[in-house]
Parts: sequence; C-alpha cells; structure tokens
Amino acid sequence: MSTMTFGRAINAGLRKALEDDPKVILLGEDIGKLGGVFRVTDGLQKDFGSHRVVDTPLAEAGIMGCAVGLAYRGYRPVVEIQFDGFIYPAFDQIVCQVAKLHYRTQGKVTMPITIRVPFGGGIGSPEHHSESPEAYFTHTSGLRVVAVSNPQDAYSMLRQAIASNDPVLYFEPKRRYHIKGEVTEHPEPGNGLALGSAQVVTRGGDITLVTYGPLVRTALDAATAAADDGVSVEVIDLRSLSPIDFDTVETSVRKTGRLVIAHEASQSGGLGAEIATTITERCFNYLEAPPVRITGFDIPYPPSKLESHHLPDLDRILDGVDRALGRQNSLSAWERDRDDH
Amino acid sequence: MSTMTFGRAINAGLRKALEDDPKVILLGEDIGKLGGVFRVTDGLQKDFGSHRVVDTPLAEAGIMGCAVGLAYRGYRPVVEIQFDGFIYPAFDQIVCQVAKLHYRTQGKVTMPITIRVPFGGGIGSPEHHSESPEAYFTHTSGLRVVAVSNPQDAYSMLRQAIASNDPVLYFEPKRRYHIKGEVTEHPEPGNGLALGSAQVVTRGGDITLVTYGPLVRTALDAATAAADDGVSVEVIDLRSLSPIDFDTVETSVRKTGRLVIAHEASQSGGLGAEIATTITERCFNYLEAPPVRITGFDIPYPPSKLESHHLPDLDRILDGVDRALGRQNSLSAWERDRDDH
Amino acid sequence: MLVDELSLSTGHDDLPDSEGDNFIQLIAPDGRRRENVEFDPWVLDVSDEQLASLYQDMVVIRRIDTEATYLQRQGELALWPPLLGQEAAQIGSGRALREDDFVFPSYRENGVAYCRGVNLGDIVRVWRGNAHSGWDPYELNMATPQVIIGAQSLHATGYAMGIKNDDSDAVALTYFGDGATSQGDVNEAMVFAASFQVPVIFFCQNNQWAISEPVGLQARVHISSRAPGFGIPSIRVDGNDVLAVLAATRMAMHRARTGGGPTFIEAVTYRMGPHTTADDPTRYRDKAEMDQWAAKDPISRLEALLKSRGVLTPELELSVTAKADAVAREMREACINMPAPAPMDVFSHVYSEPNLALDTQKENYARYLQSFAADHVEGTNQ
Amino acid sequence: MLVDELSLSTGHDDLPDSEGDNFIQLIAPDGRRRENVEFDPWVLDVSDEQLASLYQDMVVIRRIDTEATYLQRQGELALWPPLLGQEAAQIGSGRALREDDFVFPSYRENGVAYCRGVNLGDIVRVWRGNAHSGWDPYELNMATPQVIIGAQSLHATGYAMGIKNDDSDAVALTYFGDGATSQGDVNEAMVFAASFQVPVIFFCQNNQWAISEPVGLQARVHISSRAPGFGIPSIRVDGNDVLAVLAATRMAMHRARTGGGPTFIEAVTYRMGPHTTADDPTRYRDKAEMDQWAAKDPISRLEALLKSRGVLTPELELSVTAKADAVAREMREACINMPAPAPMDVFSHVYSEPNLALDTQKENYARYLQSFAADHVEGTNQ
Ligand SMILES: Cc1ncc(C[n+]2csc(CCOP(=O)(O)OP(=O)(O)O)c2C)c(N)n1
Ligand SMILES: Cc1ncc(C[n+]2csc(CCOP(=O)(O)OP(=O)(O)O)c2C)c(N)n1
Ligand SMILES: [Mg+2]
Ligand SMILES: [Mg+2]
Repeated sequence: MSTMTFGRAINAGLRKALEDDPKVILLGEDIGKLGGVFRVTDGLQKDFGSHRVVDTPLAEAGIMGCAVGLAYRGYRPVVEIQFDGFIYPAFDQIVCQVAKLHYRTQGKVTMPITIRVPFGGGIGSPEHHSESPEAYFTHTSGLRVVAVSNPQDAYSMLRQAIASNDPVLYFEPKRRYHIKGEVTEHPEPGNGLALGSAQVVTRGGDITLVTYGPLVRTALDAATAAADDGVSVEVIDLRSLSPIDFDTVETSVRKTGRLVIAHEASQSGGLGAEIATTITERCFNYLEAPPVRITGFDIPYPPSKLESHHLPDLDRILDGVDRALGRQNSLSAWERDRDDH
Repeated sequence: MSTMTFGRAINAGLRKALEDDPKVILLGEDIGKLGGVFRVTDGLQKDFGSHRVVDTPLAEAGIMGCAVGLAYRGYRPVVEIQFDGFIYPAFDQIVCQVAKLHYRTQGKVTMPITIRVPFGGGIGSPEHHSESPEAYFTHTSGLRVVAVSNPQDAYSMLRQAIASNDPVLYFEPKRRYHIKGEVTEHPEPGNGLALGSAQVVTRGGDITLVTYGPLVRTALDAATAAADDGVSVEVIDLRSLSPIDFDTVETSVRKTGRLVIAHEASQSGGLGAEIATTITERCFNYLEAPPVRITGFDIPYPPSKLESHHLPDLDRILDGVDRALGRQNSLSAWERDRDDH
Repeated sequence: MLVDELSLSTGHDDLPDSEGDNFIQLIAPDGRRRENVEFDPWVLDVSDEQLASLYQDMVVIRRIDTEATYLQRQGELALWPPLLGQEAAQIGSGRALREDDFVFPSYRENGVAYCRGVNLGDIVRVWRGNAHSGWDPYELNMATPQVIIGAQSLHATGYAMGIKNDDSDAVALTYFGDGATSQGDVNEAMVFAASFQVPVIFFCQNNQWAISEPVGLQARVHISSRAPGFGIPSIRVDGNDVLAVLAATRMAMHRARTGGGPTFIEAVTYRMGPHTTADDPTRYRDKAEMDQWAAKDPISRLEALLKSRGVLTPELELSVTAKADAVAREMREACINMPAPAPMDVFSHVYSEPNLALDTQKENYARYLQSFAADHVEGTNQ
Repeated sequence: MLVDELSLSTGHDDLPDSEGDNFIQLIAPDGRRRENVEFDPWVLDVSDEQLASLYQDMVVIRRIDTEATYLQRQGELALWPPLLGQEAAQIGSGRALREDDFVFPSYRENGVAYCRGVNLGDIVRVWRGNAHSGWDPYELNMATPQVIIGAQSLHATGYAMGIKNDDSDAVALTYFGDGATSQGDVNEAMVFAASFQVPVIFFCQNNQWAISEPVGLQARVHISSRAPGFGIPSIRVDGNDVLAVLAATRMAMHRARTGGGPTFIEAVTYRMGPHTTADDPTRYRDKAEMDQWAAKDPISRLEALLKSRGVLTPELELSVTAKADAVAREMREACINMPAPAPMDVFSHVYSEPNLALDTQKENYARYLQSFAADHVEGTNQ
C-alpha cells in the first residue's frame, strides 16, 4: 500500500496491465513522449516501447476503429480520449462496432477495449473540455460504463476494466487527478471488487445521496455539513454506471425513504432519470418524497467563468437534501405560492 | 384537405417549404433522381433543381458539416439521414456544432437545420436500419427533437421544424410511411400547432399511456382493447421529445394516477426514464402506482426474425397497463413469490 | 511543378473513364490476352487448369447470386445485395489470399466468402434475418458483412497493426465500394495505415454506383489517385479481368508481406444488378450504360479466352454447370431448412460477462412469454 | 506508370523536408528576394509601403501574442494558444482576403482576426473564460475559434456551397493545422469541395507539431500532396515568407472567384512557442530544432529585406513599435476591464426560441440564488 495521486494510480494500473499481458496496447493522442496532456501515461512509452504505447494520428474515429481491429486480432487495446468533448468523432465506431460486435457475431468476437475518458468540469477550460457524456454510453447496450472517484478504485477498476472481455468506458474525473489516497496494488485484477458494484461511502439513515465521479467528494462534504445540521446522509458512490447496482441503492432507499441524485451532466435524460425511475419502480411504497435531481442544467457546458453556476456544488446538493426532506429550501416559497392557486 | 400517405405528406411539406423560401435546401444521399430510398423526396429534384435538392457524397459528417456552413450563410438546410443507424458519423457535428453554435456565439449565429431521420423497427431490415436513437439527442441541449405519428402532424410539424430557427431532429416512423390520413396543407407553417406540444389522442380516465412515433398507433389499438376490458386509457402522443410537454402529461396523470410509457428504444436511459422521473416529481401525491415502462430491451437491435420480441406490441403494452393498474399481469406471480420471502 | 493543376472535368455526369490504357488489363473484353511486362510475372504460374478453376469460381458465385436473388423473390430472404458483374474482382482478389490473411468485407463480398470456404447456408443467414452474422470470423479468417459504409477499413488497419506487432507476414485486406471512399473512416484508415506502415490492402470495388449516385459525385478524379497523396501506392486495375485482379492483388500482398506497407487497389467494375433486391435502378441509370458494360462481362471474356485456348471443352462446361447447380441446391436447402432463432436468443451475447440488469429483463420476458401459456391454463380451469 | 510507387521514408522521425526548392519562396531566410516566374505576378503590385505595412502587421500580432501570453501568466487569461512563428502565414493569407470573404479558423488564428478588424478585447474574451466566442461572426465575416479539430473545414465548404448558389464571387477560407489533416472531417470537406467545385480554400498551417506529435506521424508525404488525389489543386508555400503566402493565397482566391473551385495551400511554418500556455514542449522537442527554425523567423527575414531596400528607417521602426505598444495596451486594458458575465447568462441563447423546460430550470435557479439573500434576511429576523 502506498499513497498516490489519482493520476498516478491510473498510471500504476496501466503499467501493471502492460507488464502482465503482452496483448495490452495503449493508443491515443500525445500519450507517448508527452505522457498525455494530464501526464497519466507518463513514462510508459519509454518503458514499454512505441509499439505498446502508441501515439496515433489525430483522429478519434481512426483510433477507435483501429482498436476494434486490434481486438479482432486478440489484443486488449486501452484507448485514451484526450478530453470528454473529443469522443464524438469516435461515436459511430463505439456505438455501431465496439458495442455491437459481440452481439453481432453471437459471441465469436470479443471487444476487450477500455476507453479512458477524462471527464467533467471545474478546471476552467475552454469549450469541449468539461463535458459529461456518460449518458450517451449508458443508453448504448453492449457497453459497460464506470466512473471512478478515488485513487484506489481508479487503480483497481482500471485493472478490472482491462481484464474484462467486454468494452468498458472508463471515466476519470479530471478535476480530481491531484487528490491523493492510499492505494493497494493488487497482484490480480479481480480481487474482491466487482466492476459492477456501487459502494456505500458513508452510512446514514435519513436520506440517500447517490452520485459518481467528481461529485463523490462534494457529496461527502455535503454529508458532513448536513450532519452538523442533524441530518444523517448515506452517500453511495455508484462507480458502475452501466450496469447500475440498483440493489445497493434500493437497500439504502428502503431504509431512508428519500433519494437525492447528483451529477454534472445535463438533467434531461441524464443518469438521474434512470436511477429515479428504477428506484421508484422498486421502492414505490417506501418513498416519502419524490427523488430529487441536482444536476447540470439543460445547457451546453458554459464558459469557465460561469461553470460554478452550472456545476452542482455543496450548497445546491444541500438544498436538494432539504427539498427531499421537505424542509425549507429554495423552492419552498414558490411551491407554497403555486399550491395556493 | 386531402387523403395522403405519411410519406406523401412529408413530400408535400418539403415541396411547400422549397416553394416558399428560396433558402430552403435539401441535402442527402440518393434524395435526387431516386427520390430517397423511401421515395419521400420523389420528384423534388426534378422540380427544384439539383442545387436545391442536393445528392451529396456518401459521408454523413460531411453532409452535416456542410449544412452548418450553409446555415452560416443564411440557408435553411433540410438534411435526410438515410436510416437511423447512419446518423452516428454525423454525431460530432450535431452535438458539438449544430447544437452548440447558437449558444457559442451568444445568439449571433442561428442553426435552422432540420434533420430528417426515418427511425424505428418493424420492417424486417438488416442491422443498423431499425434503431431508435432519439434519447442521444434529447440529452443534447440546444437541439429540438420531434417524432411524428400521423400524416397531418408529419406535414405540419415538418413545416414548423423548417421554419424554426433552432435545429430540429425530425424522426419519421418508417414502418408507418404507408398509412394514410387526412392532411390539410396550411399555407403558413405556424397554424395553431406548436412544435413543442403533446396531443391527447384518446381521452380516458383510468390510466395515462404516453408514447410517440410508430407506437402511437399501437397504443391506440391497446386503448381499444383495454376498453373492451373495461379500462379507460388516455393516450398521449408526445410529438415533441425535447422539450417535452410535461403539462399535458401531468394534467392527465393527476386525473388517472397511473402512467405507462412505451417506446422502441432500449429502456436504460431512454425517454421513459425522463418522463417517469419528471412526472413523479410533479405528481408524487397523485400516483397510485409507479410509472411502468414498456420498451425495447437493453440489447442492440436484434436480427429481424426476432424483432417482434424486442418491439413493444399491443400485448406487452396491455400487460404494462395491467401492471400499472395492479391487475393480474406477467409479473404478478413472481412478485407475490418475491414478497413472500 | 509546385502547383498540381489537374485537368478537371466540369460536371458530375462525365464519369472517370474506365476504358483503355488507364488501368491494368491482362484479358481484353473480347478474351484476347494482353501483355503487360509489369504484371505478367505475377501470374506466370497460372496454368490453363487454374484459369479454368477461376472460371468455375466465377460461374459458381454468379449462380449463388442468382439463386439468392430468387430466394429473395420467393420470400425466403428479406434482402440480397447482388454481386452480379463483380465476379472477377471478387474471385481475382479472393484467390490471391492465404489462409492466415484476414478479410474485412462490406456486405457485397459473398463471392469472397465463397473463396474463404464458407458454408453455403451461412452466406444467406444474415439476409434471411436469422442472425446479424452468418459465420465465425475466425473459422474463415473473414469478418462478417459490415453495413456501416467504410467502417471495416479501420478494422483492417488495426488488425494489420496487430499483425505487425506479432511479427507475422499475414495481411489484412478490406473491401469497400466507390461510395465508401467519401467516408471519413476510409480516409482515416489510409492515414493510420501509412503512418504505421502496416500490411493492409485497401481493395475498392469501383462498381460505378453507390445506390443511385454515380462515382463522379464522390470523386472527380480516379479513385486510385487518392491513396498516393496519403503516401500509399495504388493500382488501378480492370476489375472485370480476373487475371489482372489476381496479379495486382498478389503484387500488393507481396509488398505487404515483405514489410512494404499498405497498397490501395481500385478495381474498375460494374454493378450489373440493382443495389439490393429492394432497389429499382431504372430510376437512375439507362440501358445504354448497362449494354456498354454487358459487353465487358467478366465471365464471357474468360470464356472467350478459355475457348481460344481450347480449354473450355463441353466436359468442362458440364462439370462447371454441375458444380454451380450443386452449390445452388445446397445453399437453397440450407436456407429453407435453417432453424429459426429462438425468442430468448434476443438476449444472448450482448455481453460476454454476466450482466444483472439485462438478466432481469430476460427473466421478466420469459415470465411474460410464460404468462400466455398460464393464461391459457387459467382459461381452461375456469 | 500505373503503379504510383512512392519513395517512402522509413520512420516517423524523418519529417518531410521543409527546406529548399520544394516550396514557393519569394523571400529567403536571409531576406534576399527570390524570383519566381509563376508567383511574382501575383505580388507585382506590392509596393515597399505595402511591404512595410505587412511588416507592421506581423510585428503587431507577435506583440498581441506576447501580451496575451503575459496576461495568461498573470492570471488574467485562463489559456492562450500562441501564434509565435506563424505571423507570415496568418498575415500573408489574412491580407489576401476581401471583406465579403468568410473565414473559418481554428483556435490559433488570432493574427487573422486582427486582419479582419477585430476589437482587441474580443480576441481574448474566449481565453479569459468569459464567453465561448469573442465576436460577432457576421461583423468580421469570420467565425469564432473552433476547438474541435478540423470541424470548421466542413463549415467553410458548406458556406462555399451557399456562395455558389448565391452566384457570388466571395470565397470561404478555412484554417487548420497539420494534425487536423488526419481527421475525417477535413478529408470529407475535400470530397465535398471537389464534388461541388465550390469556392473554398483549405489553408493548412503546417507548423510541424500537433501538440507533441510531429507532422511525420500524421503524414509520410508532404501534406500538400493529399489534395490532388481528391481532385483539388494544391500549393506548397514557405509559410514563413509573407510575400509567398500572399501570392499563393491570391492565386487560390482568383481561382475560386472565377469558378475554378477549391485550392489547398500548405504553408510550411513552425510553432515557435508551446502548443498552448498549458503545454511544456521541452518534453518532446529539442533546442537544435528550435534554433534551426529561429533562423527562418518570418519577421527577421522581412526586416532584412526592408533594410536592404532602405525602407526600414528608424522612423518606421519607431512607428511600428508605437503601434504595437498601443495595440498591446488596448488589448490589456480591454482584457482587465472586461465585465464578468452575469450568473443568469448561463441560460442565455441555448435556443433562439422560447423553451419552457429550460425556462423552468432558469427560474428555479434564480429562486435558488435569491434564497441566499432570503436566508440572510431570515437570519437577520431571528
Ligand atoms: C454510414 C452509412 N451511410 C449510409 C448507408 C446506406 N448505404 C448502404 S449501401 C450505400 C451505397 C454504398 O455504395 P458503395 O460504397 O459504392 O458500395 P456498393 O454498394 O456499390 O458496393 C449506402 C449509401 C450505410 N449503410 N452506412
Ligand atoms: C477532435 C479533437 N481531438 C483532439 C483535440 C485536442 N487537441 C487540441 S489541439 C490538438 C493538436 C492540433 O494540431 P494541429 O492540427 O497541427 O494544429 P496546431 O495546434 O498545431 O495549430 C489536439 C490534439 C481537439 N481539440 N479536438
Ligand atoms: Mg459502388
Ligand atoms: Mg500543427
């Protein structure tokens, strides 16, 4: 066990995967000498060679299509998409090929491709550098989708993603790359943590707060703040976005009767809707209030000077907690007014 | 007013738009001499010339990117995507350009682009010809999304879509192209029907059934069948998928207390989740049962010999109605069993 | 010359010329053998017997095509994309391959699948609607039909990256049409192939049409001119001449096997039938054009050559016909007797690992299907 | 020759040569004027005075670049993509444009924006994070920075389709980098531009690098070789020679205006600075290379030419410096005093027409912001 940053933990996971399996091959833009724009692949090309850590031409469809071909040939490609907003040129190859080939070929061809995507906002970047496109992929059958929130999961789930015979979208919360944590570098990828499981990160009895990726830390802060206010929040880090570990969420909501979901992605059609709906299906008689979503607005990601308004933060999450608890919140006055009419 | 097929109504709408506004320009693969693979653009190139009805090279990103450039120049491009499954190469241009340019330029540049997409299954086609990708676009801020279900709406809403200064994804239920209906060819695009409004197509008091596109007809059949069984179903044709006319759905659910949503797209992250969640938020105290989703499964679209199993049909919708009503349904036995434990 | 001035034609209607000396031709349309110092060496070993065997292949795949078209008309297939007219392009290239080479086709390469030894029923499985793919790609070393135009060109390139990493001398060959050359994917494939110098062959069957769009809408210069600008040598070959196609493909194969990197081949041919059985080509092309190409039929010219050499004996004709009949019969039988997929198959192979969420949907659907049986029983009991 | 054999280099490291006679050069690195029968006619009208004005432009935009880099270091800008080294490419092409031509840039063409008459504060608005675009595209006839690599090339092509439909003789010009040539979009843009023969110019600033990737990774032959294979004539020009760039762009403009269709220009230049202020180029390129290119600096060579002609007087130097100072000052002031956007602006202009769903979110967020004020009041009342 050692202390390392988030970025370092991913680097360690990649290194281990490259060491363990000669079929693992990294593809991406600027991942070689530069070590990636976030330095996540730092030193890997030097140690494993440019045939294993491959700087590719600047074309995301090309990268993804070649990864498919490599997978056909028995390789396990790990693709880096430089920023969330640059995954769309590869969308066709992901949706029509990566996601469908196993189904198309009745299991004859596997697509053990890991697609690493630094995602989310909060780093003051220009357009297309702060997006949260996960819902496009969770709506795409044939893909697995995970989002990691801490160095240990970053390490372990990356190893599991690479070991998985299914394609995995692996979302890295870029604004958390610098946070540090203890990491045990398991010798084997499996090691207890299933790729599809959520994690209860703080226990609480009054309300369930579900989130993933960058907002897990925000949610923990919110739980602490709420505790000061006498509210006991159970925070669940979803970790796996497809499939979702609904059993864990259901167990919690049956206990608390109240649910808040937070994500940076836009609200309409975001993961919050799927979680709220499925939990309503499964816990209808236990819910004391409708699930509350605290999310990015239904707008393109705004200029960085305004991003703090778009991104759910501690206060907005607490406001949502108040709403779910039926306490005084930003909409109470308005709702009273409306109901009076 | 005259009787015409669905396909003919779209053709009439395109013709009127081409006549009324010299800035309207049609782009697509095989839309010229061939008149499109569904003959929807039949005769238009002959009458308006190959500079207005443009057969393009075979490249969807190219078509969409050129449409953006034409919009910059003041044109109102109407793009045909040959089949739903071929929209993904254009995804980047749609998500990063078409949807965002108005926001990016603070309103200086408008993107009055209409993207026509024949969508949905049920016609016995090979892979990629039967998809329902609407949720990718309803989760994309900056786009409007509509799905039409009958010749009159096909005509009127197409005119409105072309007249709109916002980009509109216009989904055409390809398996309904042959159905006939009365169509009034309004001289002006506006004419009462707002692009963003849902329509209650049958009134009923026991349960609300929300759907759109090809399943509207199936839902009407289901309502008729349910009526025989003493159940009064209110069918709502959503028509606008983004934004969704929640007021209409809310009014209905406040009355019925029960909601079933049906769509062909896969369940996880489909429109059903957004509708169920928002209606739960807005009608929590009126709901007698959790909203029920009857949708395609979380699988890639299956081979045509199996598509009838994937597509919600009358029986599956009725089963969902029974579930929402708490009547005997396919899961009752299992639920009883489960609850016994 | 610093400025590459091209003598561009002025409209889309004048298609790039597909006649005469601007491509490699070893057998003229009238069956005469034409000398070619550069390419003859690549087919020196082709004996009369082997020519006869290529002839048989072409007759057989034309028969497969005809039979499948019938099957579609009779409602046994949902759709069929004819290869009629493209027999030389498919057999000439398909027969140049080694077993360990890997093919990434579009949807039209059913003749190539035949070369790879596909079971005849497997050819039509997709078009009957029973499955999304007819065969195990690893059994034939050939991927199953790709519907997304051009996507497979990148798969071939990535596969070839793997070949190179493996230090193997196998080759990846991808087929696509003239229309596909407009897609970003095909162009990106050339970028990657050139950059990594991998053993991939881009085999473009320019059959003059992409559904209703003539090739001149996609490209105003020969399609073979595209690749050199990416640093990829290219060959323009008469795609209706099986010997020339064989020679060109062998040359490209050799280059790829010996570390010379990618090659682009444009095989100039013609789609004599409709785009698919759902298409009506009379809406967009005229009889004059079809007649012109009928005179260049790939099978008749080989027939003429074989006749002139005394190889095409009545016995050979008989045996070729018998073979074609047998193949057609076998395909028809396999097609008609193909077991329908089981309802619950819709859920199979979405993932290779367990997926709880999907399993729940599957179980619920099984309960739903059972509920009809149950209803019936309950009904009986009442 | 039917087979286009290319003498390919064998590794990525040997970049395509950017020296000598394989591009158009009118001013040598040492400032000597080189004769060129083909291109001299295009700049015959350029007087010493106009040369001096081009010189001033280049000095000014270098100064804009330096100032913006400072502003970034001082925390006034979030990021800045330097154009250092690319002044000749941007001024030579930017000054060839007519007012009614339309420019579709990448993110690096701030020098071109200057040519189009942009307000200086508007240049940095995006990089300060205040907005996604700094100016009204229709005021400058120039789109705002495009971040998605290559996407703008299609917009220019579509815009040019519009120009052609309008029977106008305006031209659309799009800028992109060497890296961008690998993207499908740029290649598809060439397909469409060639097919429709529209008045668009593809202006590629080959600055040798795409972040850390050398141009040899994207292309193993000259980038200018690509376009002819699409049926588009191309020109390879010394991008550090403002006169040659002007000549080449004018020639392409003329072709476009007179119905000759698209042209591709590769301007061979060098990104002397980092990719952006967030980049650390020492990780991937060495001093030797930088020194080599420093000797080809676009400004010093023009300085030398002007000196040799006696144009670069101390007075001129003074006035150019004064101009650069004034511009830098104005930009700095505008930057620092730029009003921050208002919180509720996040909701503005998502749609051009009313959108109920979004309006609700907006109203609720306004209530949320108010609730803090309300909390405060309530707190006071307690
Ligand atoms: C991405 C995509 N866009 C559109 C289509 C519809 N489509 C199927 S075949 C075809 C024409 C292909 O022409 P070409 O590449 O010349 O191949 P050919 O059919 O002539 O063999 C088109 C447009 C598709 N399958 N995929
Ligand atoms: C689609 C996409 N992929 C990746 C990026 C990240 N990115 C920004 S600039 C750049 C390099 C561009 O190089 P080049 O085209 O040569 O232009 P230059 O920066 O040298 O002017 C990359 C990879 C992006 N902006 N868009
Ligand atoms: Mg073709
Ligand atoms: Mg560059």
